[in-house]
Amino acid sequence: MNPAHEGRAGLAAVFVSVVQRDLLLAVRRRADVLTSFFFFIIVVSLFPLGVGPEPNTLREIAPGVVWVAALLASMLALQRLLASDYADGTLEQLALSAQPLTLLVLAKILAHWLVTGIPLVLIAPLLGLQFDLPVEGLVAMTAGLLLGTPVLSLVGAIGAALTLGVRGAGGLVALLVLPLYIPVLIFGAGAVSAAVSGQSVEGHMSLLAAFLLFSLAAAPWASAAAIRIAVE
Amino acid sequence: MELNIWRFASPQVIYPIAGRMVPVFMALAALFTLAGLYIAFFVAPTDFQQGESYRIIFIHVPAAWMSMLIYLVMAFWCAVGMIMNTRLSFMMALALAPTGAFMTFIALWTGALWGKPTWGTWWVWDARLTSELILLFLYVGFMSLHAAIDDVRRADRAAGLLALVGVVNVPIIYFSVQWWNTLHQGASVSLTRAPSMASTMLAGMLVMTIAAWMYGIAMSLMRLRTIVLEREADSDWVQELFASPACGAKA
Amino acid sequence: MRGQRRLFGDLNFRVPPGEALWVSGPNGSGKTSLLRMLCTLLAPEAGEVRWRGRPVRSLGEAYRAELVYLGHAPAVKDDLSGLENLRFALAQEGRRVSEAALVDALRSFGLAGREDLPARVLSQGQRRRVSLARLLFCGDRPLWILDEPLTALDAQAVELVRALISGHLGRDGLVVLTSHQEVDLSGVKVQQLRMVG
Amino acid sequence: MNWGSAAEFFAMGGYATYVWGSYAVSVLVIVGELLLHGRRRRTCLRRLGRRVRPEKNPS
Repeated sequence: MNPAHEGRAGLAAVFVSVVQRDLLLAVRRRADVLTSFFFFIIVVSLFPLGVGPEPNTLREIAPGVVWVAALLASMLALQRLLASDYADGTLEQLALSAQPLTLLVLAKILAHWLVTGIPLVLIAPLLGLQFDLPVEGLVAMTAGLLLGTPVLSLVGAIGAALTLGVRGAGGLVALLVLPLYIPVLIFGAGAVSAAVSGQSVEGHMSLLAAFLLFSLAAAPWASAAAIRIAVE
Repeated sequence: MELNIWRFASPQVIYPIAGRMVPVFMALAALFTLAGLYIAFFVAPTDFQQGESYRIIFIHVPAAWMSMLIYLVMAFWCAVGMIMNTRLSFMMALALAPTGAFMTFIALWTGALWGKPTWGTWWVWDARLTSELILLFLYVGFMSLHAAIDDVRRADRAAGLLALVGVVNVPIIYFSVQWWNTLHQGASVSLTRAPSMASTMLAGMLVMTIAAWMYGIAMSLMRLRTIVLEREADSDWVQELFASPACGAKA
Repeated sequence: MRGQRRLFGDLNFRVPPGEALWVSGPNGSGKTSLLRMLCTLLAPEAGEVRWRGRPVRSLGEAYRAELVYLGHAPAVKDDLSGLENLRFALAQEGRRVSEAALVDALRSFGLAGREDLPARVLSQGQRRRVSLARLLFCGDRPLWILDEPLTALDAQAVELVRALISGHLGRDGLVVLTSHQEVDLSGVKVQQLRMVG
Repeated sequence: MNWGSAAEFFAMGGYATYVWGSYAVSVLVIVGELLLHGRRRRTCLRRLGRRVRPEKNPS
């Protein structure tokens, strides 16, 4: 049966196989996953040492610190997303698949988010306690990160794809991608400080959700275009 | 008719044309700058609230507008380049980027120099200034990505795609910063919402803006010609141009 | 075009079904770029590639569903075993293949007993055989584009690849390949395209 | 005319450092950009000259 005519069933099967393969690769390379995870924890724990243990100031800076650390940690892990596939030639096979590259890139981004985004979301409340954040603050932070980290992976994928095979790609991705993270940072951290001061986080969460939907629609397409340019 | 449009898209045709346009636009830029400065310093009255320090507006606002406009034009040329696959459009975008970045740099410095007397601090986290800073990062990102990729064809299209992604994000970033600014500082007085704009002030600013446009066009066309020479170095029309004993002095 | 240099120009050829196209020429003459152009990885500066008379640019995924491309890089992940690499490569084409069939394929390519070793420890030749094993399952894809399939292969593997290619051509398939040494496909018409440096 | 004397003009109502500072920065940046471009163009022309000369008049 010629794969082109399998249509939807084919697409779903290929999508799942790409996610499976990336998750298997992540398991085989646990060290990479743990480094970005511990990087997040270490960066967050450094701030009290720099700013002083005074709970009031810590509570004040907690949202910003946790969110900036999440931004940096997810960006650190971006290299893994496409760089090794580009090097060993599997990325061009992906570009030659009968299924739309945009959706296969989405599969890779989903796997990347499961491996790097989810751990950040799970550990964030614990770190929030380090900063003496009240419960509402922790809830808002976790919810914000749950909506925000996929955006970090999605937009980060564009940066990773643009800098494939380029020397000094690590620093370059940061330069390209961090400005695009700013809206997520503003509303993510804003949500936590709003929750702590008792205001409603309704607005922040809906905006984060809007960013998520927008990047879900636009980022995979842009990453696929960037991959086609890189693989040329 | 179709052929003639494509004729313009070739670097070889654009090179002499741009060569003739550059002096014209440079002269216009100088003219408008002189006129603008005259209005700015000798016609516009002293501002009852800010005294003389507001005169920085005559360079700050045109530079800020110019930095935003150039980014949009740059993204436009990148889009044309990606769709029509014409190398010249990418060269145009590349010629614009440095001028845009310099304009952003001017806007930031003049903004800080204006903030000090008006608000007592060198850096004001005003929404517009903050967005200007982020715009500078986008410019620097565009230029470094292009410089980091060796293969020129790929560098053009990768940087072009980044410019398109950037131009889509600029309004989102501006909106978020605007919202963030009003939240944290309460009703902050926006830096450039100058007090009642006397007509002469407005005139001065518009003339300076036109001067900035002229300068932007002249500068980017000049850089375009250099980029064309660098890229078409081993093509035969460049060889002829520089084969003459005068060795291209007149070219 | 590669970088600033024009690699080749005014190239015109047609490959009817059941025939092979052998692209030969010195290194850097653009053989690989030509193959990448044929499979839509690289866009030609001018001119176009046609499949069944229609430009591939407009066919898009439909065309890619009908071709197999094996490039210079063997497209094998170091952290996965030969078996897993083959399974995922085929899954990516939407093929469900039993473990037994995978093991047979790897064994016929002389990788018996090494199916579960991480590809990291395999030699370049063994890695290439893992990617070539895919061809055993791609009979239903008419167009095979193979970039130097015979490099780093021992006599027995070369023989197997040769048989695979002739079999594919016999079923009215199409093969475009680059190779430094002469490829004698007994009784099959081979067009040769010599690329000048 | 706003200014009584040249000195008053340069004092700029006490904001001299800020106003003249801004204009100085702008002039510096523009002149800098022109110089930078000039240098880039000269190196390009020199390289072109070298590339053409040896072929044209082989010694």
